[in-house]
Amino acid sequence: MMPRFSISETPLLGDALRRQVLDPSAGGFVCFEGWVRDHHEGRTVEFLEYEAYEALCCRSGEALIARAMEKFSLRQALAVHRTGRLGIGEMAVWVGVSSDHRREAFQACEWLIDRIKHDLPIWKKETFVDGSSGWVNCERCAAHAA
Amino acid sequence: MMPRFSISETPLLGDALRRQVLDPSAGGFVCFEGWVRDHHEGRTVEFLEYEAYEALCCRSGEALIARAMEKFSLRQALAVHRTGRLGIGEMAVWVGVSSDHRREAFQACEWLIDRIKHDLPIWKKETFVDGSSGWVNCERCAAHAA
Amino acid sequence: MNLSIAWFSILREQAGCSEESVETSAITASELYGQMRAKHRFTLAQGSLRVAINDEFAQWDDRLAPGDRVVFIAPVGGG
Amino acid sequence: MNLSIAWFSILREQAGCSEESVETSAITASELYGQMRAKHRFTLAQGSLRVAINDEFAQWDDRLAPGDRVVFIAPVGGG
Repeated sequence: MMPRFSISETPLLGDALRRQVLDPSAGGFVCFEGWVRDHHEGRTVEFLEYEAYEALCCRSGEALIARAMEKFSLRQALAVHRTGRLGIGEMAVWVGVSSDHRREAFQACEWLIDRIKHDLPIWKKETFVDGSSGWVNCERCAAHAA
Repeated sequence: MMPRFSISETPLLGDALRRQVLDPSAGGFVCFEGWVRDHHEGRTVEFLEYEAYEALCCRSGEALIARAMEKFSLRQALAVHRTGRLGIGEMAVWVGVSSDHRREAFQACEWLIDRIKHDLPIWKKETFVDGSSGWVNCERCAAHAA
Repeated sequence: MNLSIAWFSILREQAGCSEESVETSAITASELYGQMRAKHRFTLAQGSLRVAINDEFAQWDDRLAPGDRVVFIAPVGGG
Repeated sequence: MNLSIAWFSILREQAGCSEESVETSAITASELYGQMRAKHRFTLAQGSLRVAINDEFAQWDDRLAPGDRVVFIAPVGGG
Protein backbone atom coordinates (compact mmCIF):
# COMPACT_ATOMS: atom_id res chain seq x y z
CA MET A 1 0.00 0.00 0.00
CA MET A 2 1.18 3.51 -0.81
CA PRO A 3 2.07 5.48 2.31
CA ARG A 4 -0.56 8.07 3.19
CA PHE A 5 1.77 10.06 5.43
CA SER A 6 5.27 11.08 4.47
CA ILE A 7 8.09 13.48 5.19
CA SER A 8 9.71 15.36 2.32
CA GLU A 9 13.03 17.19 2.13
CA THR A 10 12.02 18.72 -1.20
CA PRO A 11 9.30 21.30 -2.02
CA LEU A 12 5.71 20.09 -1.80
CA LEU A 13 3.67 20.22 -5.01
CA GLY A 14 0.00 20.55 -4.12
CA ASP A 15 -1.27 19.64 -7.56
CA ALA A 16 0.55 16.30 -7.63
CA LEU A 17 -0.60 15.46 -4.11
CA ARG A 18 -4.19 16.39 -4.94
CA ARG A 19 -4.22 13.89 -7.81
CA GLN A 20 -3.60 11.10 -5.31
CA VAL A 21 -6.89 11.71 -3.48
CA LEU A 22 -9.15 11.88 -6.55
CA ASP A 23 -12.04 9.43 -6.29
CA PRO A 24 -15.11 9.08 -8.52
CA SER A 25 -17.33 8.53 -5.48
CA ALA A 26 -16.14 11.65 -3.66
CA GLY A 27 -18.19 14.83 -3.93
CA GLY A 28 -16.04 17.00 -1.70
CA PHE A 29 -12.32 17.66 -1.38
CA VAL A 30 -10.76 19.83 1.32
CA CYS A 31 -7.10 20.59 1.60
CA PHE A 32 -5.03 22.54 4.08
CA GLU A 33 -1.62 24.00 3.32
CA GLY A 34 0.61 25.48 6.00
CA TRP A 35 2.74 28.30 4.59
CA VAL A 36 5.76 30.01 6.13
CA ARG A 37 4.47 33.46 6.99
CA ASP A 38 6.54 36.60 7.36
CA HIS A 39 5.62 37.41 10.95
CA HIS A 40 5.21 35.74 14.34
CA GLU A 41 4.06 37.50 17.48
CA GLY A 42 4.86 40.87 15.96
CA ARG A 43 8.39 39.96 14.81
CA THR A 44 9.60 39.62 11.22
CA VAL A 45 10.53 36.07 10.27
CA GLU A 46 13.44 35.42 7.92
CA PHE A 47 13.17 31.65 7.53
CA LEU A 48 12.11 28.47 9.33
CA GLU A 49 13.77 25.11 9.78
CA TYR A 50 11.74 21.94 10.28
CA GLU A 51 13.22 18.78 11.69
CA ALA A 52 11.35 15.46 11.97
CA TYR A 53 11.88 12.15 13.72
CA GLU A 54 10.88 10.45 10.52
CA ALA A 55 10.37 6.82 11.56
CA LEU A 56 7.98 7.73 14.36
CA CYS A 57 6.27 10.45 12.28
CA CYS A 58 5.48 8.02 9.49
CA ARG A 59 4.22 5.34 11.82
CA SER A 60 2.07 7.72 13.86
CA GLY A 61 1.01 9.70 10.78
CA GLU A 62 -0.29 6.56 9.06
CA ALA A 63 -2.24 5.66 12.19
CA LEU A 64 -3.77 9.16 12.35
CA ILE A 65 -4.85 9.00 8.72
CA ALA A 66 -6.33 5.52 9.12
CA ARG A 67 -8.25 6.78 12.14
CA ALA A 68 -9.53 9.84 10.25
CA MET A 69 -10.66 7.73 7.29
CA GLU A 70 -12.69 5.52 9.59
CA LYS A 71 -14.00 8.29 11.85
CA PHE A 72 -15.09 10.62 9.01
CA SER A 73 -15.94 8.02 6.30
CA LEU A 74 -13.36 9.40 3.89
CA ARG A 75 -12.70 8.08 0.40
CA GLN A 76 -9.04 9.16 0.33
CA ALA A 77 -6.62 11.07 2.55
CA LEU A 78 -3.00 12.10 2.30
CA ALA A 79 -0.58 14.26 4.27
CA VAL A 80 3.02 15.34 3.73
CA HIS A 81 5.28 17.48 5.94
CA ARG A 82 8.39 19.30 4.74
CA THR A 83 11.70 19.30 6.55
CA GLY A 84 14.75 21.52 6.09
CA ARG A 85 15.06 25.25 5.62
CA LEU A 86 11.99 27.05 4.26
CA GLY A 87 11.68 30.65 3.13
CA ILE A 88 8.62 32.90 3.38
CA GLY A 89 5.69 31.55 1.36
CA GLU A 90 7.00 27.99 1.13
CA MET A 91 4.64 25.13 1.92
CA ALA A 92 5.48 23.37 5.19
CA VAL A 93 2.60 20.90 5.25
CA TRP A 94 -0.16 19.62 2.95
CA VAL A 95 -3.22 17.69 4.12
CA GLY A 96 -5.93 16.67 1.65
CA VAL A 97 -9.04 14.52 2.06
CA SER A 98 -11.96 13.54 -0.14
CA SER A 99 -15.35 12.25 0.96
CA ASP A 100 -18.89 11.83 -0.30
CA HIS A 101 -20.09 14.99 1.44
CA ARG A 102 -18.25 18.19 2.28
CA ARG A 103 -19.06 18.34 5.99
CA GLU A 104 -16.96 15.26 6.76
CA ALA A 105 -14.14 16.50 4.53
CA PHE A 106 -13.85 19.80 6.45
CA GLN A 107 -14.00 18.07 9.82
CA ALA A 108 -11.46 15.42 8.84
CA CYS A 109 -8.98 17.86 7.33
CA GLU A 110 -9.02 20.11 10.39
CA TRP A 111 -8.85 17.15 12.77
CA LEU A 112 -5.84 15.76 10.88
CA ILE A 113 -3.80 18.95 10.81
CA ASP A 114 -4.54 19.54 14.51
CA ARG A 115 -3.36 16.04 15.38
CA ILE A 116 -0.33 16.21 13.08
CA LYS A 117 0.79 19.49 14.67
CA HIS A 118 0.11 18.29 18.20
CA ASP A 119 1.16 14.64 18.17
CA LEU A 120 3.94 14.14 15.65
CA PRO A 121 7.63 14.72 16.48
CA ILE A 122 8.25 17.58 14.06
CA TRP A 123 10.10 20.62 15.38
CA LYS A 124 10.17 24.15 14.08
CA LYS A 125 13.01 26.63 14.54
CA GLU A 126 12.35 30.27 13.75
CA THR A 127 15.02 32.71 12.63
CA PHE A 128 14.05 36.38 12.71
CA VAL A 129 15.47 39.21 10.64
CA ASP A 130 17.07 40.61 13.81
CA GLY A 131 19.28 37.50 13.84
CA SER A 132 17.69 35.81 16.85
CA SER A 133 16.37 32.28 16.56
CA GLY A 134 14.80 29.54 18.62
CA TRP A 135 12.93 26.24 18.66
CA VAL A 136 9.22 26.98 19.01
CA ASN A 137 7.81 25.91 22.40
CA CYS A 138 11.24 24.73 23.58
CA GLU A 139 13.12 27.88 24.46
CA ARG A 140 10.46 29.34 26.68
CA CYS A 141 9.85 26.23 28.75
CA ALA A 142 13.60 25.72 28.91
CA ALA A 143 13.93 29.22 30.35
CA HIS A 144 11.28 28.40 32.96
CA ALA A 145 13.01 25.17 33.87
CA ALA A 146 16.40 26.85 34.19
CA MET B 1 -10.05 45.28 -8.61
CA MET B 2 -9.90 41.68 -9.82
CA PRO B 3 -13.19 39.86 -9.27
CA ARG B 4 -13.07 37.43 -6.34
CA PHE B 5 -16.11 35.50 -7.46
CA SER B 6 -16.67 34.28 -10.99
CA ILE B 7 -18.56 31.82 -13.14
CA SER B 8 -16.64 29.69 -15.64
CA GLU B 9 -17.87 27.72 -18.64
CA THR B 10 -14.47 26.03 -18.93
CA PRO B 11 -12.74 23.52 -16.61
CA LEU B 12 -11.45 24.89 -13.30
CA LEU B 13 -7.71 24.65 -12.69
CA GLY B 14 -7.09 24.53 -8.96
CA ASP B 15 -3.39 25.26 -9.22
CA ALA B 16 -3.91 28.52 -11.12
CA LEU B 17 -6.66 29.61 -8.71
CA ARG B 18 -4.49 28.80 -5.70
CA ARG B 19 -1.76 31.11 -6.96
CA GLN B 20 -4.18 34.01 -6.71
CA VAL B 21 -4.57 33.66 -2.94
CA LEU B 22 -0.86 33.38 -2.07
CA ASP B 23 0.16 35.96 0.52
CA PRO B 24 3.45 36.30 2.43
CA SER B 25 1.57 37.14 5.63
CA ALA B 26 -0.70 34.09 5.46
CA GLY B 27 0.21 30.97 7.43
CA GLY B 28 -2.77 28.87 6.47
CA PHE B 29 -4.57 28.08 3.23
CA VAL B 30 -7.75 26.02 3.02
CA CYS B 31 -9.52 25.14 -0.18
CA PHE B 32 -12.68 23.27 -0.98
CA GLU B 33 -13.39 21.61 -4.30
CA GLY B 34 -16.79 20.20 -5.20
CA TRP B 35 -16.47 17.23 -7.54
CA VAL B 36 -19.15 15.48 -9.57
CA ARG B 37 -19.57 12.15 -7.84
CA ASP B 38 -20.87 8.97 -9.39
CA HIS B 39 -23.81 8.43 -7.06
CA HIS B 40 -26.67 10.33 -5.46
CA GLU B 41 -29.18 8.83 -3.05
CA GLY B 42 -28.23 5.33 -4.16
CA ARG B 43 -28.54 6.03 -7.90
CA THR B 44 -25.73 6.07 -10.47
CA VAL B 45 -25.08 9.52 -11.91
CA GLU B 46 -24.05 9.89 -15.56
CA PHE B 47 -23.44 13.65 -15.70
CA LEU B 48 -24.53 16.97 -14.22
CA GLU B 49 -25.47 20.28 -15.78
CA TYR B 50 -25.01 23.55 -13.92
CA GLU B 51 -26.76 26.75 -14.93
CA ALA B 52 -26.14 30.13 -13.31
CA TYR B 53 -27.81 33.52 -13.31
CA GLU B 54 -24.41 35.05 -13.78
CA ALA B 55 -25.01 38.76 -13.11
CA LEU B 56 -26.66 38.12 -9.75
CA CYS B 57 -24.19 35.36 -8.85
CA CYS B 58 -21.23 37.63 -9.39
CA ARG B 59 -22.75 40.53 -7.48
CA SER B 60 -23.85 38.35 -4.55
CA GLY B 61 -20.70 36.23 -4.68
CA GLU B 62 -18.46 39.30 -4.37
CA ALA B 63 -20.53 40.48 -1.40
CA LEU B 64 -20.21 37.06 0.29
CA ILE B 65 -16.44 37.03 -0.16
CA ALA B 66 -16.08 40.59 1.12
CA ARG B 67 -18.13 39.62 4.17
CA ALA B 68 -16.03 36.50 4.78
CA MET B 69 -12.76 38.45 4.50
CA GLU B 70 -13.95 40.88 7.14
CA LYS B 71 -15.64 38.33 9.42
CA PHE B 72 -12.70 35.87 9.44
CA SER B 73 -9.77 38.32 8.98
CA LEU B 74 -8.65 36.68 5.74
CA ARG B 75 -5.65 37.74 3.70
CA GLN B 76 -7.09 36.52 0.37
CA ALA B 77 -10.17 34.67 -0.85
CA LEU B 78 -11.44 33.47 -4.21
CA ALA B 79 -14.29 31.33 -5.52
CA VAL B 80 -15.28 30.08 -8.96
CA HIS B 81 -18.28 28.00 -10.01
CA ARG B 82 -18.49 25.98 -13.21
CA THR B 83 -21.48 25.94 -15.56
CA GLY B 84 -22.37 23.59 -18.39
CA ARG B 85 -22.19 19.82 -18.62
CA LEU B 86 -19.79 18.07 -16.21
CA GLY B 87 -18.78 14.41 -16.15
CA ILE B 88 -17.88 12.32 -13.09
CA GLY B 89 -14.82 13.66 -11.31
CA GLU B 90 -14.98 17.14 -12.83
CA MET B 91 -14.65 20.12 -10.53
CA ALA B 92 -17.91 22.06 -10.10
CA VAL B 93 -16.73 24.65 -7.62
CA TRP B 94 -13.46 25.88 -6.07
CA VAL B 95 -13.24 28.02 -2.92
CA GLY B 96 -9.84 28.99 -1.48
CA VAL B 97 -8.89 31.28 1.39
CA SER B 98 -5.67 32.26 3.13
CA SER B 99 -5.27 33.74 6.60
CA ASP B 100 -2.70 34.23 9.32
CA HIS B 101 -3.96 31.22 11.30
CA ARG B 102 -5.58 28.04 10.13
CA ARG B 103 -8.66 28.14 12.35
CA GLU B 104 -10.09 31.17 10.54
CA ALA B 105 -9.21 29.68 7.16
CA PHE B 106 -11.22 26.51 7.88
CA GLN B 107 -14.19 28.44 9.22
CA ALA B 108 -14.20 30.92 6.34
CA CYS B 109 -13.89 28.28 3.63
CA GLU B 110 -16.77 26.24 5.01
CA TRP B 111 -18.91 29.33 5.61
CA LEU B 112 -18.31 30.47 2.04
CA ILE B 113 -19.19 27.19 0.33
CA ASP B 114 -22.30 26.88 2.51
CA ARG B 115 -23.43 30.39 1.55
CA ILE B 116 -22.54 29.93 -2.13
CA LYS B 117 -24.58 26.74 -2.31
CA HIS B 118 -27.49 28.17 -0.36
CA ASP B 119 -27.73 31.76 -1.57
CA LEU B 120 -26.51 31.99 -5.16
CA PRO B 121 -28.76 31.32 -8.16
CA ILE B 122 -26.91 28.28 -9.52
CA TRP B 123 -28.98 25.26 -10.48
CA LYS B 124 -27.95 21.65 -10.85
CA LYS B 125 -29.60 19.09 -13.11
CA GLU B 126 -28.74 15.44 -12.59
CA THR B 127 -28.89 12.81 -15.30
CA PHE B 128 -28.73 9.21 -14.16
CA VAL B 129 -27.53 6.19 -16.10
CA ASP B 130 -31.13 4.94 -16.22
CA GLY B 131 -31.90 7.96 -18.43
CA SER B 132 -33.96 9.88 -15.89
CA SER B 133 -33.03 13.45 -15.02
CA GLY B 134 -34.16 16.37 -12.93
CA TRP B 135 -33.33 19.74 -11.43
CA VAL B 136 -32.19 19.17 -7.84
CA ASN B 137 -34.69 20.52 -5.28
CA CYS B 138 -37.09 21.62 -8.02
CA GLU B 139 -38.79 18.47 -9.20
CA ARG B 140 -39.80 17.27 -5.79
CA CYS B 141 -41.34 20.54 -4.59
CA ALA B 142 -42.93 20.92 -8.01
CA ALA B 143 -44.52 17.49 -7.54
CA HIS B 144 -45.82 18.59 -4.15
CA ALA B 145 -47.21 21.80 -5.57
CA ALA B 146 -48.88 20.02 -8.45
CA MET C 1 -45.97 48.34 -19.13
CA ASN C 2 -43.23 46.42 -20.87
CA LEU C 3 -40.74 44.27 -18.95
CA SER C 4 -38.17 41.62 -19.73
CA ILE C 5 -37.97 38.30 -17.95
CA ALA C 6 -35.04 35.88 -18.04
CA TRP C 7 -35.78 32.22 -17.36
CA PHE C 8 -33.36 29.73 -15.83
CA SER C 9 -33.30 26.02 -15.07
CA ILE C 10 -36.67 24.32 -14.63
CA LEU C 11 -38.58 27.53 -15.39
CA ARG C 12 -36.60 27.97 -18.62
CA GLU C 13 -37.48 24.43 -19.62
CA GLN C 14 -41.16 24.85 -18.76
CA ALA C 15 -41.38 28.30 -20.42
CA GLY C 16 -39.55 26.94 -23.46
CA CYS C 17 -37.37 30.05 -23.75
CA SER C 18 -34.51 31.84 -21.93
CA GLU C 19 -35.80 35.34 -22.19
CA GLU C 20 -39.04 37.06 -23.06
CA SER C 21 -40.43 40.53 -23.31
CA VAL C 22 -43.88 40.91 -21.76
CA GLU C 23 -46.57 43.60 -21.78
CA THR C 24 -48.18 43.30 -18.36
CA SER C 25 -50.76 44.87 -16.05
CA ALA C 26 -48.96 43.42 -12.98
CA ILE C 27 -48.06 45.96 -10.28
CA THR C 28 -45.84 43.69 -8.17
CA ALA C 29 -43.43 40.83 -8.76
CA SER C 30 -45.94 38.53 -7.11
CA GLU C 31 -48.70 39.42 -9.56
CA LEU C 32 -46.31 39.00 -12.46
CA TYR C 33 -45.39 35.48 -11.33
CA GLY C 34 -49.10 34.63 -11.05
CA GLN C 35 -49.65 35.70 -14.65
CA MET C 36 -46.58 33.86 -15.90
CA ARG C 37 -47.42 30.72 -13.97
CA ALA C 38 -50.84 30.63 -15.64
CA LYS C 39 -49.33 31.34 -19.07
CA HIS C 40 -46.50 28.76 -18.89
CA ARG C 41 -48.19 26.24 -16.55
CA PHE C 42 -45.23 26.33 -14.13
CA THR C 43 -45.29 23.54 -11.57
CA LEU C 44 -43.52 25.60 -8.89
CA ALA C 45 -45.59 27.70 -6.48
CA GLN C 46 -44.41 31.21 -5.64
CA GLY C 47 -43.61 30.12 -2.08
CA SER C 48 -40.65 28.03 -3.25
CA LEU C 49 -39.15 30.82 -5.37
CA ARG C 50 -37.15 34.01 -4.89
CA VAL C 51 -37.27 36.98 -7.21
CA ALA C 52 -34.66 39.41 -8.53
CA ILE C 53 -35.28 42.77 -10.20
CA ASN C 54 -32.46 44.31 -12.24
CA ASP C 55 -29.95 41.76 -10.95
CA GLU C 56 -30.68 42.33 -7.26
CA PHE C 57 -32.71 40.18 -4.90
CA ALA C 58 -36.14 41.80 -4.41
CA GLN C 59 -39.32 41.37 -2.38
CA TRP C 60 -42.47 39.86 -3.83
CA ASP C 61 -44.48 43.03 -3.15
CA ASP C 62 -41.87 45.34 -4.71
CA ARG C 63 -43.51 47.47 -7.42
CA LEU C 64 -42.37 46.92 -10.97
CA ALA C 65 -41.27 49.73 -13.27
CA PRO C 66 -41.23 49.84 -17.08
CA GLY C 67 -38.08 48.25 -18.51
CA ASP C 68 -37.33 46.21 -15.38
CA ARG C 69 -35.52 42.95 -15.92
CA VAL C 70 -37.13 40.29 -13.73
CA VAL C 71 -35.81 36.85 -12.83
CA PHE C 72 -37.74 34.24 -10.85
CA ILE C 73 -35.34 32.01 -8.97
CA ALA C 74 -36.31 28.35 -8.56
CA PRO C 75 -34.82 26.40 -5.62
CA VAL C 76 -31.06 26.02 -6.00
CA GLY C 77 -28.91 22.89 -5.77
CA GLY C 78 -28.02 23.47 -2.13
CA GLY C 79 -26.30 20.57 -0.28
CA MET D 1 23.81 -2.21 28.95
CA ASN D 2 24.41 -0.51 25.65
CA LEU D 3 21.75 1.65 24.01
CA SER D 4 21.56 4.12 21.17
CA ILE D 5 20.00 7.53 21.48
CA ALA D 6 19.00 9.81 18.59
CA TRP D 7 18.83 13.52 19.33
CA PHE D 8 16.57 16.00 17.57
CA SER D 9 15.99 19.75 17.60
CA ILE D 10 17.00 21.61 20.75
CA LEU D 11 18.34 18.43 22.39
CA ARG D 12 20.48 17.72 19.31
CA GLU D 13 21.90 21.23 19.50
CA GLN D 14 22.57 21.01 23.25
CA ALA D 15 24.04 17.47 23.00
CA GLY D 16 26.15 18.57 20.03
CA CYS D 17 25.40 15.36 18.11
CA SER D 18 22.52 13.59 16.34
CA GLU D 19 23.12 10.13 17.62
CA GLU D 20 25.13 8.52 20.37
CA SER D 21 25.78 5.08 21.74
CA VAL D 22 25.72 4.95 25.54
CA GLU D 23 26.69 2.40 28.18
CA THR D 24 24.21 2.96 30.98
CA SER D 25 23.06 1.62 34.35
CA ALA D 26 19.61 3.19 33.84
CA ILE D 27 16.67 0.80 34.25
CA THR D 28 13.96 3.10 32.91
CA ALA D 29 13.65 5.81 30.27
CA SER D 30 13.21 8.30 33.09
CA GLU D 31 16.54 7.37 34.70
CA LEU D 32 18.25 7.52 31.32
CA TYR D 33 17.01 11.06 30.72
CA GLY D 34 18.25 12.08 34.16
CA GLN D 35 21.73 10.82 33.31
CA MET D 36 21.72 12.45 29.88
CA ARG D 37 20.42 15.73 31.24
CA ALA D 38 23.32 15.86 33.70
CA LYS D 39 25.84 14.88 30.99
CA HIS D 40 24.66 17.34 28.32
CA ARG D 41 23.28 20.07 30.62
CA PHE D 42 19.89 20.01 28.90
CA THR D 43 17.68 22.94 29.82
CA LEU D 44 14.44 20.98 29.38
CA ALA D 45 12.98 19.14 32.35
CA GLN D 46 11.59 15.64 31.81
CA GLY D 47 8.06 16.92 32.42
CA SER D 48 8.03 18.79 29.13
CA LEU D 49 9.25 15.81 27.07
CA ARG D 50 7.88 12.60 25.63
CA VAL D 51 9.92 9.49 25.00
CA ALA D 52 9.99 6.87 22.25
CA ILE D 53 11.62 3.46 22.37
CA ASN D 54 12.30 1.66 19.08
CA ASP D 55 10.22 4.17 17.13
CA GLU D 56 7.12 3.88 19.30
CA PHE D 57 5.85 6.24 21.95
CA ALA D 58 6.71 4.81 25.38
CA GLN D 59 6.12 5.49 29.08
CA TRP D 60 8.77 7.04 31.28
CA ASP D 61 8.84 4.02 33.60
CA ASP D 62 9.13 1.53 30.75
CA ARG D 63 12.17 -0.68 31.31
CA LEU D 64 15.00 -0.44 28.83
CA ALA D 65 16.55 -3.42 27.06
CA PRO D 66 20.02 -3.75 25.53
CA GLY D 67 20.13 -2.41 21.98
CA ASP D 68 17.06 -0.21 22.40
CA ARG D 69 16.96 2.93 20.31
CA VAL D 70 15.71 5.78 22.50
CA VAL D 71 14.50 9.22 21.45
CA PHE D 72 13.56 12.00 23.81
CA ILE D 73 10.97 14.26 22.23
CA ALA D 74 11.14 17.96 23.06
CA PRO D 75 7.92 20.04 22.74
CA VAL D 76 6.80 20.22 19.11
CA GLY D 77 5.86 23.27 17.07
CA GLY D 78 2.15 22.90 17.69
CA GLY D 79 -0.09 25.84 16.68
